[in-house]
Amino acid sequence: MKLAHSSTVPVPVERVWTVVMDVPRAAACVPGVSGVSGAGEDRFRGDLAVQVGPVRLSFSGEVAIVARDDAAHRATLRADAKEARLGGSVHASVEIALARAGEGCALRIESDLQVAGRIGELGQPLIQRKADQLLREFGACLARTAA
Amino acid sequence: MSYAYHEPSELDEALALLARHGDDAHAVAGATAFMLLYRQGLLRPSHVVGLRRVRSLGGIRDDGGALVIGATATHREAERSPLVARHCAALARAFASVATVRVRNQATVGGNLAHADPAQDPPAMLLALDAAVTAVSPGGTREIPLAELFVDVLTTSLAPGELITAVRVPALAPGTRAAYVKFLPRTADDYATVSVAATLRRSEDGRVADVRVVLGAVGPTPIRATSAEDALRGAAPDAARIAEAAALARDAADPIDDVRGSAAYKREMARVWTERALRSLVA
Amino acid sequence: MTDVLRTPERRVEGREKVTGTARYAADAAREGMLHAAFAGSPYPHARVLAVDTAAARAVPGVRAVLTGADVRPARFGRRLLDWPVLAWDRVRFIGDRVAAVAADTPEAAERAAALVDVTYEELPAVFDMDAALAPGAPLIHPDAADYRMLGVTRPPVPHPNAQGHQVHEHGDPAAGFAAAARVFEHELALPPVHHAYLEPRAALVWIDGATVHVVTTNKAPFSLRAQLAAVAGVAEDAIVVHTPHVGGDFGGKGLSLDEWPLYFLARVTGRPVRSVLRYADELQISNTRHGARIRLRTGVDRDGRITAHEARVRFDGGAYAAGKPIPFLMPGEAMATLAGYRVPAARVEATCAYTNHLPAGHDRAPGQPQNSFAAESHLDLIARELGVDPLELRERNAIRAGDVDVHGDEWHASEMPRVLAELRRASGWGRPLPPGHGRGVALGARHVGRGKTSLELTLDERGDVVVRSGVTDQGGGALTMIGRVVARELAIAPERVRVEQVDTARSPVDPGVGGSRVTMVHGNAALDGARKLAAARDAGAAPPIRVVGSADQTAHMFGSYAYAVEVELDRETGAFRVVDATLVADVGTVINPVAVRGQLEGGFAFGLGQALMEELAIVGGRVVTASFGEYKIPSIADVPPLRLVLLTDAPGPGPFGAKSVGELANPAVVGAVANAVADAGARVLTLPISAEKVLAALRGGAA
Amino acid sequence: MTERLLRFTVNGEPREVRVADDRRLVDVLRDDLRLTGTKEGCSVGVCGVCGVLVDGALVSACLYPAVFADGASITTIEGIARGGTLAPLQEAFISEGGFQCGICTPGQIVAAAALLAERPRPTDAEIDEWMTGSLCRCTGYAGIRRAIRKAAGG
Repeated sequence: MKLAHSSTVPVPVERVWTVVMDVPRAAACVPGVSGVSGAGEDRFRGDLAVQVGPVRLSFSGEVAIVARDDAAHRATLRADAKEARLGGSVHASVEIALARAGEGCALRIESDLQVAGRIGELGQPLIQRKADQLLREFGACLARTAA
Repeated sequence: MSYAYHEPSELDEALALLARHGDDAHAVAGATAFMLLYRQGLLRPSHVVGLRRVRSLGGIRDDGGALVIGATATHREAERSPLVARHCAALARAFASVATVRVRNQATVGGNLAHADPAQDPPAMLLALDAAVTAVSPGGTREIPLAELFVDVLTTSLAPGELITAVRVPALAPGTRAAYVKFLPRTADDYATVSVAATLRRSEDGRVADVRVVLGAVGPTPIRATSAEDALRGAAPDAARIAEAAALARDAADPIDDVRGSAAYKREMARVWTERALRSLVA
Repeated sequence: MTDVLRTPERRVEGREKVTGTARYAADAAREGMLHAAFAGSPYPHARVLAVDTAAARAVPGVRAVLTGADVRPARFGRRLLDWPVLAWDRVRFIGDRVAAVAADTPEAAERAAALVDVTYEELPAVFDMDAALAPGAPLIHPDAADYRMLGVTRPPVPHPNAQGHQVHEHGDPAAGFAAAARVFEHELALPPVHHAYLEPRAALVWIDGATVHVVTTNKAPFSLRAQLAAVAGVAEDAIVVHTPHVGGDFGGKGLSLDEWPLYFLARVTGRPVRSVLRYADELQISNTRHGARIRLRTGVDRDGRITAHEARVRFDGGAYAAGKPIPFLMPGEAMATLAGYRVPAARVEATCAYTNHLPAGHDRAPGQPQNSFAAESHLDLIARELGVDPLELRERNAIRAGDVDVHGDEWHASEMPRVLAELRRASGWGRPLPPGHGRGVALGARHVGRGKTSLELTLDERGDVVVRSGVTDQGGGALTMIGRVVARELAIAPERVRVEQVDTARSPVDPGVGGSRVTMVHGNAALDGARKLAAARDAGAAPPIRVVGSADQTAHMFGSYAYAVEVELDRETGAFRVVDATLVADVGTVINPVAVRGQLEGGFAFGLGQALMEELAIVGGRVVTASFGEYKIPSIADVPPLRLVLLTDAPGPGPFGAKSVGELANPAVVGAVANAVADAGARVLTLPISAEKVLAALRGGAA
Repeated sequence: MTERLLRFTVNGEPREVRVADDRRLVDVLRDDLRLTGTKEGCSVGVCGVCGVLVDGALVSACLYPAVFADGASITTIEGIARGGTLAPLQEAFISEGGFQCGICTPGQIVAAAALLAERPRPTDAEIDEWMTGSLCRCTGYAGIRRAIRKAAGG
């Protein structure tokens, strides 16, 4: 499923870009993320805990920066994580684009998310709502962190 | 990997079990939603506390004009209860609209509310009727209005270890009419694409004295369309005013795209079905 | 005695089925039986780099964990063996299996399967049929040249991502288009749908000495036996396939999925191994009806008579062609783009593409609902453009004796004009409709079944008969039909004929159920056997008399039918209901009247589901309708009564003049409903005809 | 693993079975008691092929915790016929074409039996409403409607 989030931050583009490209710091903006550490050049390992009502899922996996253009302030991230207990997994391609917006910065995040295995059978509406919520909170937090 | 099943006959015992096992425990009544999530592997409690033998949680009664439905009353009991029908025929219809007779024989009124699935029928209707649940925990008893119970998809404001014991539907002011409509464009046994629960009371001059409009299946929780209500309150509910209110209900909806329709279509259907529900109340 | 055929049949398996004693594959169990579970790919297209099974093996109760490396190079399929039993180098759709577990309990097997750790390298995936067939598209089967094909040589294909490709031309299409007064062109599309039988696939495999036993939901046991022999490298006579009752098939259960890994698991564990597919997997990995995109171009003369026809058909074959039994690796009626009409000149090109979707296979009248939806919508659009009544346009173009059809074949007889005349009468065509209502028509033609089989008949001292057949009964009433044919021929009561369905070791080779074949082929074999018994009896042979009845039905003949459907449309929501439906069907002599009616009523509901709500929604390769909560099929409250008119006086090639009905009634429903909705104001060019699409069309948008 | 001894009656016969606490009624019936007349289809409570009666109430055995059945009286398809004689409903399913493949038939008949117990003369609308949860892919439901009407004396 495709998700998108846009927001404007009253912070210069470069400063937001620094935060975004500092993956452990940026990842801390996703609610439920913990233990992010480097796993090679532009690769990071970490855990994600997601709760939907009584359902608690814990993923562990990797995030990699697969493309970055520091001049244009655009990057593509790839996240793959497994929920070992259930045999499910999530796979996301995340495109982040920053642009100057007056004194501030326009932030746009587009994500293409796949949820595989048992979790994905739960009901796409539920997953979509949760993913959308995570993305929104991520965007808001990035803005706060950069400011 | 199985869990230990407990079936206390007293409420205190149930609360104590839940308190003792904390996150490892899950309370069930009819257990329909639990079984689905458990079989899917999404819930893995070590202890399951069954509430069906707790006598104080069952039954349907009149409490000085208010309708009190015990948490473990099944949907089937509620849909067939003369008390429920007398209190509000639309409420009985909402209970009768849930899934199929097999599910209604098993699933309970309290369990349904605790499950907090926004696509279900009773939450929207009960919210329109200004109902509240009675919740009990070792710390005591409190009333939670439905507007505050539903927080997000499958998420309520119940504290860990807190249980719904009953839902209380206040007496309807004389002259109040209620409607529940459910849009099922695919099959008769589908979840609603959108549902609308509404109540309306007119004063002697024909103006709207009170109105509540709740949208189901088009948001993370049932959504109270307060702007639509405001547009009607105090007004003469003619066709134009109802259309205006319905258009505001469209804007209140917060649906997502899925196999039941695009978000835009569901918003538009929220408008159409709100208009239909309101028209039926002033006809 | 009175003619057997004049009294309604009593199903031979009726008592079992209404008392719960009828046995199905999932009911089979054996001492020491293990349970299987599988690990599938989370990616639509990826290389398998490594598979780590250590954690899975450590789960208590696990007896075996197999991966692609253990089964390589075993691939399965009904014709083309292109689907790896377990993927060893590459996965091609989400759910493609990479590991199989056998454990003491289903729960342990499931838990272990979840712990199989696979390292993948994702590859570019292709989901669109045209994109898959474009130059430079990612190749889904780079090693296709090495694949085996059962029985025949694989026909050439124009692109490595093509499963099958066919071109037909007859007459002079260019001249026909030049002579046309008007030429119309439309494109229509359909998503994949599922058979939605209510019995998920199940299988139990055990190896007893040198003999492999399989209890299965497969509806063609001898075909499964041949495939398993090829996959496992075992002689056919060392395999016994047992087929209990099959709980719905609709073509889907011609392809086996679990039997292959179960065979390998049974071999390594030495134990019986069973699996029952979770319904979520039915909807995510089993062979669906092909999604399709169909472009039709037709020229008509001033009176609306077809002068030339051109069609380009694309089918989404998914990741494997394994589910297709015909050598061209296409849905059976891929080329029938104007079935039931006179088509003096045509060029039809159809291609079935490999994509990274779940594999498509055969589903009740394969290819026909797709082509019928396109053709019947197309003709309706033409009728409206020309200002001709849609039924009238069909009457002008309906195929008659001596005419050539879309395949270029001449029909020596045709009931189509009579079917349409009867439809006009029985449906009250032309009667004024209430506001908001619309009426639609669609016709269809389906060949009767062909093929050959044998069965064994024994006449005992009391004059009773026992028939043994290898045919499965997936609900069509095969065994009852066989018994009634024998009873009628011998002029005895049907209760005196016992029909036994036996395993592959005890029956002559049988083609199984499918292709609307059973009444034609098995019925004629039963008739042949009954005649032989009668001849032997009359010649004074002493009972028990044992004969083999055989049939080789080669006659090429069609059954014709047409629907008129009335809908009531809610113009504010786009929702609509079918409020009236008439089906006129040319069925020949009726042998099982209860079953014939049931097949037609069931076919109507089956088509109605496809028209109204069924869609395997796939997003990025993932099926998002993975349960009956999301993938909806009609319930009793969604199916209106059907007015049924049977034409029984035009004999077919079956026993006593019977024709086929199993796949007769479902294909044309989609077009009839689409046309009725269009008549009410909303032309929808893609299935399903959802309320949302109808509303968009009512408001003048694209649908 | 927590287990317990369940005691209940199935089709009038007292039964005892030791089960894990998380076992479903459908598994107990099919695997432990080998009453395979009750089928499993969708496993999510939608299709109705696992329909059984617990103390007279129709439920989906695939969603029903076996522990709930302790002390209950269960009726499955195997208990619909009495003393080897088919119930009128069963006869009607045969004569009216209420089934083809038969996989949904146990659930259909049990559901219809529950309907007729509650409403001996159901209207067509009542039949449709009650039977909406019992899916059939073969018959198009016409034969099922005819069978229920006939069994109800209609």
